[in-house]
Amino acid sequence: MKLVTAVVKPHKWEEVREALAATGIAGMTVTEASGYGQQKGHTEVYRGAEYDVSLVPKIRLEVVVDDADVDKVVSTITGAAKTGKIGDGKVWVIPVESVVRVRTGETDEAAL
Amino acid sequence: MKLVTAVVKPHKWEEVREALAATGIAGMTVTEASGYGQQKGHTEVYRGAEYDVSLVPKIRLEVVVDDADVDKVVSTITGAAKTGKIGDGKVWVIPVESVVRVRTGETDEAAL
Amino acid sequence: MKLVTAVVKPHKWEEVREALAATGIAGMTVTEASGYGQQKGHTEVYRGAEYDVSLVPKIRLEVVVDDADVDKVVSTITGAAKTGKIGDGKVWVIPVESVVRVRTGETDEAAL
Amino acid sequence: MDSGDTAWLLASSALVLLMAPGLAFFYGGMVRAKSVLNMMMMSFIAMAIAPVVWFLYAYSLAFGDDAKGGLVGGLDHVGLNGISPSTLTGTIPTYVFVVFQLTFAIVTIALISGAVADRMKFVAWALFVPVWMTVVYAPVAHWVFAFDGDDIKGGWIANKLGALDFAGGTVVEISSGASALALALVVGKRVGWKRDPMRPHNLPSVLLGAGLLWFGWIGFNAGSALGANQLASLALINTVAAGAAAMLGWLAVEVIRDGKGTSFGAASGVIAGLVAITPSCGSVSPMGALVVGAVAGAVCAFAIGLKFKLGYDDSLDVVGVHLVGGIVGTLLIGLLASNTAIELLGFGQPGLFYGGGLDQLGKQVVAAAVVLVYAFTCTYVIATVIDRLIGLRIDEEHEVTGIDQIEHLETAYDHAGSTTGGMG
Amino acid sequence: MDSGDTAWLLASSALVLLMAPGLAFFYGGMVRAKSVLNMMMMSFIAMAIAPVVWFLYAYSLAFGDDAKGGLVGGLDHVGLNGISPSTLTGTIPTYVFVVFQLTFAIVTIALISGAVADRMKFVAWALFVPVWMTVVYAPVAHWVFAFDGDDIKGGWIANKLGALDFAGGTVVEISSGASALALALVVGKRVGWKRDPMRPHNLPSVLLGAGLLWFGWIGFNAGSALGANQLASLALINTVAAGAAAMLGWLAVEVIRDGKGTSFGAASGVIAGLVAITPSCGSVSPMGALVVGAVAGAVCAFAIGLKFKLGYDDSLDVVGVHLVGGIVGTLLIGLLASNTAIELLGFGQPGLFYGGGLDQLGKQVVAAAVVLVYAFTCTYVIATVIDRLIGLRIDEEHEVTGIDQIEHLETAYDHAGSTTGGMG
Amino acid sequence: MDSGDTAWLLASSALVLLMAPGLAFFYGGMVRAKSVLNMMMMSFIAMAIAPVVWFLYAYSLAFGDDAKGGLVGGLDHVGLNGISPSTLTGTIPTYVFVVFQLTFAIVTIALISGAVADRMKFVAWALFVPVWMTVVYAPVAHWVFAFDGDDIKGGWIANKLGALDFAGGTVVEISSGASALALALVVGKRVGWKRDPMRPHNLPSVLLGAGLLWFGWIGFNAGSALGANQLASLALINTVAAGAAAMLGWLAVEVIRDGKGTSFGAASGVIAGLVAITPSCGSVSPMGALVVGAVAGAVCAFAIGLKFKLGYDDSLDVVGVHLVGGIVGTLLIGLLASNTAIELLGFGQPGLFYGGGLDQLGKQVVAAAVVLVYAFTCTYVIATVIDRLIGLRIDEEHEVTGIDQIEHLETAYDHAGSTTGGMG
Ligand SMILES: Nc1ncnc2c1ncn2[C@@H]1O[C@H](COP(=O)(O)OP(=O)(O)O)[C@@H](O)[C@H]1O
Ligand SMILES: Nc1ncnc2c1ncn2[C@@H]1O[C@H](COP(=O)(O)OP(=O)(O)O)[C@@H](O)[C@H]1O
Ligand SMILES: Nc1ncnc2c1ncn2[C@@H]1O[C@H](COP(=O)(O)OP(=O)(O)O)[C@@H](O)[C@H]1O
Repeated sequence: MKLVTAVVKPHKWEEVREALAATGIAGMTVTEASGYGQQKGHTEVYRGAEYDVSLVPKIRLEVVVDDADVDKVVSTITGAAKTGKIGDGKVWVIPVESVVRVRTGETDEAAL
Repeated sequence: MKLVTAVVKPHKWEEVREALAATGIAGMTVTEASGYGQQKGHTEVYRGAEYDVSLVPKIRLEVVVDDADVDKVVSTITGAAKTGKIGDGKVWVIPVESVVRVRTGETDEAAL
Repeated sequence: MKLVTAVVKPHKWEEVREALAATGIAGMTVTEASGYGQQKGHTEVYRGAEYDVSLVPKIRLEVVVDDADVDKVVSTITGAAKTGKIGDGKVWVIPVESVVRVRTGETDEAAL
Repeated sequence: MDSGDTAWLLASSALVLLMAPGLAFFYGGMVRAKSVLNMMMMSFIAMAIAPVVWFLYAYSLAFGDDAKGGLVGGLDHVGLNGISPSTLTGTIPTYVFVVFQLTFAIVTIALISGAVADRMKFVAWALFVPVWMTVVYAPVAHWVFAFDGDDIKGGWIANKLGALDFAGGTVVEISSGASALALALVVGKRVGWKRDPMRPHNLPSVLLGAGLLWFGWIGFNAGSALGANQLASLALINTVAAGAAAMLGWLAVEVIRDGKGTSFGAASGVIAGLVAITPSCGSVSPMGALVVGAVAGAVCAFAIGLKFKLGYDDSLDVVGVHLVGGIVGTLLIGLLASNTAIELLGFGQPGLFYGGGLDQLGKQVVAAAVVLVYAFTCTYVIATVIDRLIGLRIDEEHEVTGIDQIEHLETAYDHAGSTTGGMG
Repeated sequence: MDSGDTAWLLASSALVLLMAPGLAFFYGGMVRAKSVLNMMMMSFIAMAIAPVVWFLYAYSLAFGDDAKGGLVGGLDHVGLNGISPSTLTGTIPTYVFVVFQLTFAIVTIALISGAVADRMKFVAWALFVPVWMTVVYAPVAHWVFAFDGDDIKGGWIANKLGALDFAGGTVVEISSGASALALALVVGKRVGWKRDPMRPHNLPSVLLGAGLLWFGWIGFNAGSALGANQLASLALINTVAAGAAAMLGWLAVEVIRDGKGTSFGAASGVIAGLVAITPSCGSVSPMGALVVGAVAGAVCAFAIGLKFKLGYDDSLDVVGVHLVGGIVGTLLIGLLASNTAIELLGFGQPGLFYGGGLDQLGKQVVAAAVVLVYAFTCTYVIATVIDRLIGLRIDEEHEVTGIDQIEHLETAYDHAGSTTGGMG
Repeated sequence: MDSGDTAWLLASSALVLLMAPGLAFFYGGMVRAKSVLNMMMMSFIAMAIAPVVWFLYAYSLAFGDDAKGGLVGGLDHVGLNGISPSTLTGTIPTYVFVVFQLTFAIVTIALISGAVADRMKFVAWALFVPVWMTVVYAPVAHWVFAFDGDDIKGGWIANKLGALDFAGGTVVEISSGASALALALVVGKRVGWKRDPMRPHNLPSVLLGAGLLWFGWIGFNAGSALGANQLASLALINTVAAGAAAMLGWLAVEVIRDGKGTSFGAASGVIAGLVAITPSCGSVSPMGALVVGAVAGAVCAFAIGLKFKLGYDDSLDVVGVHLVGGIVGTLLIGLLASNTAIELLGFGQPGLFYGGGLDQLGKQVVAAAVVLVYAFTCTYVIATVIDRLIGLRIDEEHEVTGIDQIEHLETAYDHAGSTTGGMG
């Protein structure tokens, strides 16, 4: 199995979730994150002094999938998250050695 | 070494932490996360319009461990986090190539 | 490529970001996390009853890098995050099989 | 001068002044975290601009000796000319009266801002405020609040038509509600409207805001008696009765429709009731006030649904609560005005249910209709002109990012790392 | 009618009305983020139901001409029958008196809700409110607050027994505290009680709430003089003195016991002192008020520990603060009532320390005991009956999830992505 | 006794009392989430300690019969000795006057705390409060607020010098501002000052706090007329005018300098205007008040930049707003005091622009200068002594961790898991 991690724009995340659901992806884990990259943050003023907020809000999602589903999942995410503007985010794939479903103790494929 | 990532129910996390401590796990990193899966979220009403909050709160924890400890850690977590109800969460294991302890520069096993 | 994950003290994170930028690291993803380890949390009092807040605030950052840059990145982070006091944090490296840049569909090295 | 009456009006002025920050908190909690500052600033800037305009000339337009046909006051009090600490209005110093009336203007303008949450250029709003106050508020206040005196002529609704509006159901509620509708139409919908829930980011703020508004409203209504007298006591009890009954009315609708009552509904219900009792608190009995409140609460709970059907984005339901609630309260006077209250007031007729016939109701309808149409039309024109001149809206992309960052170079909260204790 | 007295009572009514939202904020900050809305709604629904009940009949039960033996008022004022804007109570319009007294009822009921945070069915609470008000509040208010007049008979504690309770130490504090205990016992403990800290989710709200309560309490106590007079001035200074001394008393206990003083302790201390001075603010000197406050603050700081020993989950310490504080204040009158104050009041005896002997203390004990037992018993029965009928509690699982989602279909906050600026 | 005047002063006392919690919220929102509780506690402990000190002896030092040369009051009213509910001050009960004046002391002390946010030992602050009140506040209040009576002598500034300070520009604003500067200098800079932005963690709190302060300030200024009279009406209208104009003045500076106006600037501007009108609200016309406000708003917007140039960490800009604003308002009296107002006051001369020459201005300069120097010097000494004795600051590491955890064993918020709804 693989762990697909994606960092996307917050207002795109709903679409990503729906697209994944459509392809039958049963679950995922989501965290609020902040991104740093080519997309610049914004500038705030406090007592007349400007300072940069270098980070931009992102949604980070993790999906553990069968090897077979990796490409489908990656392309689904990239498809749904794309706006074409800088800051759309990244998706990366990592090998997973084993997975367990806490409730049942089922492992690997069965745990997803 | 391996990275054990677990997603569990918030009110179970204290027990998980204690169980791990009991087995001598020195440390871990915790993040607040939201989960999506078979466990459904809840419905809220706003101005008479219903909408689904598809995500459920979860605690996500990461533990880097020696290869030898992996099974113990995984079973400890699953044991402590289990309620038997849908939404208990997942635990997955990923290979880690190296670890460094920032304070001392110690690496690998010594860094844990 | 590799995924370098680092857990550092909040007030050190700015320096880490600047140090990485200096070495030409284009981007990273940051999440607020809580750490548990040798560094103890603090004690609070509520209605006269003491209770321990076992967790300490940390910043968790993820950087996907070329294999070639791994050592540089790891040493840069450890260098910038170090205070020498307990709780400075950890850095670990994980293999990444592929990366995609959502905006362009570029993959791997080109996606960073 | 009566020191007791003056004491109450001093206190009432403070109470109504607090309504603007209260409203800012009430509205601020309703929007998303990325636009709460702008939402609050729309009320605060009204607190800054309105006093200057009011003292310079708007007070004179509203309460100066009638210039022509009961339509607008003259310029005799420009710059508060001719008024000194020793000048009296009834039994209180005129300066207190000037401030008390000013606070009404502030609240009225601030109310409108709820219709254009998250998306209006701040400079456009800052321009809208003085213009609207001059073109809409001052004249309408003259029509309704300026009564003929021995040596001074007032407005047509108060004196010629003889409609009853004790504390501003037309001037404050209908005019702000109708203007909110016009402004919302010209400004247009928020990005993602109907698609995203855009739910309140902080409901406790909404509830506290509602509480502060109810508190201030006691000065608003009971202060409108311009003294610590019998009429004030009637306005007081009716204000409490209507707010309470309206909360029940609104929650009842929710329980029946959604199964449970929401905190947002409770807060909105109170306001709906206070809106409806504003014109009628001087002319109905406490039992009548319970009816006014219950009706207003239930009606407004449905009215806020209109925007989805008719397709205008009145973001915080100024129309559903203030326009509709204002109409309900203004018209119900025609049915529920009690003989005792009318006697005490010294003018007007009892309502239909008190044997007064349809006469008063007719006058109420005219007053409500004229103010509605006038406010809507003027605001529509003002907004369109400002749009042509400098544009009313921020960019779509900026709106998605959050108006606070763009228009105020700030973000409301910075709780980084502060909640860790929570998991321990 | 005296316009000055009326002005002060109008202002006082507004001040005490604000106490309910203030309490909602105070209590709301104390619970976990998942149940803050329900906590606040319990106060708000009291603001909605109590006025209706009060105007319809409860006012009459409390202040109508005595029906029998000083136990309860008659039905002569049902529907506020026989009261018009021109009716007076002392030097103020009766409508103002009706509202002022109503606000006391609202606060008293809202106080009870703190004992059952996070777990009580909202419909059960909404049913409890009117029943409790009818069975407990109205009669007790009659006993203590209804004084004999020329043509009207009042309650037994005020007129026959002659216990002193200026602003409601028995009616408000002891009755709410004793009822809170009964309700907490019947409802049962929260899931995870004693295991989880369940610490306040927003302490700044608690502090602001305490500030709003102190502010409102000035109307509560000084307004109870029913005029802007000497007695009001005494109540005012004592209210400030006791709140201050109690904060010091509570913090002193914390510093000695825990090493530091907490903000939660400061907020709780103020309230403890205000509770204790409520009955006594009209009968002690400012120096006496400092003593009352200091004692109350210190005693209550310990009293809140009781629940852990005795094992009842009075979630927000209504018992430790209001029942205990109310008893402290009511009894201390027997020791500290000063000659000057007693003279001014025109009845009662000076306290033991002022050479008045034990006479007054005895009366205070009787009043406190009777009200405590009556409120506790009635509430226990009412709660048990409601539990049988519709159940008092939500499911355990729902409680863990959070009552806001379940009972109000809402969650309080949505700060998604709003704090990013923080890390920059 | 006049019941109307008493009613207004009772209400004013409540209003000013609310300013301390309002300030706590205003200041609390400005600091980082890790030190909000300590920030609020510095105001709350002032509410606890000041009343005790005031009633025990400080009131006597301020308003007792002059002891020597108009420098300090005697001890005749120690323990409020010689004052009973029937004692009058002018037309109101003395107890009310005592409390009203006390609330000024509370606010003044609380203001100082803004200069030492995030880093001062709480015990050191708790020690500073009573000492400062005794050494600085009480005497200065005597100089400025204690007027000669038939059988009582007052302070030198009020009676000998004849400077005009209606509600405390010197006593409250200049003394708190100068003391804040001294304290900030002795305590030293925060860790990371100038490096980290240390931006406000909750701006909506700051805005609500500003609203509550404006509300309370009406009691502060109009209450200083000690009655519901013509002077109160003048103070009322000027207070509203100056707050509004100052918000515009401050925002104008921001718009010109930064391109946009911030919500923090709006809140700060209001306060700057209220500060400046505090001394002058009884001696300028409403048009003059607009000028006072506009000038104060613009000047203070620049003044807050000073600390970065001069290198002292006056964390929440007490110097830039209160010292500078207080000076602006005190001196402008010398230019803008109007003939009508002066007549009404019954003493002082009209300002330069009203043909009164430079005479009054000179007196204003002397009063401002003497109070500034006296407050600064005494505070510097007091702070240095306390530092020697017990140390003023917490450890650097603790400061980085957050003072709330260290000094109060609490953290302000626990929103764990409460915002999930947000993403849905
Ligand atoms: N090397 C990296 N490692 C991890 N996350 C990254 C990396 N580079 C970018 N990101 C994440 O992707 C987001 C978008 O990247 P950015 O360079 O801003 O735009 P784009 O991906 O469109 O070129 C960033 O905000 C950050 O969260
Ligand atoms: N494929 C997945 N990848 C990552 N996390 C997952 C995945 N499936 C489920 N999860 C996480 O596990 C949690 C529990 O899963 P769920 O299907 O709801 O219940 P259960 O694990 O008991 O079958 C989810 O809320 C989510 O956080
Ligand atoms: N085994 C582990 N797996 C994941 N994260 C860890 C592990 N051990 C420690 N950490 C993270 O590193 C942080 C610092 O570790 P700690 O033991 O407190 O200090 P140090 O690293 O200086 O020895 C912890 O707060 C936690 O976030």
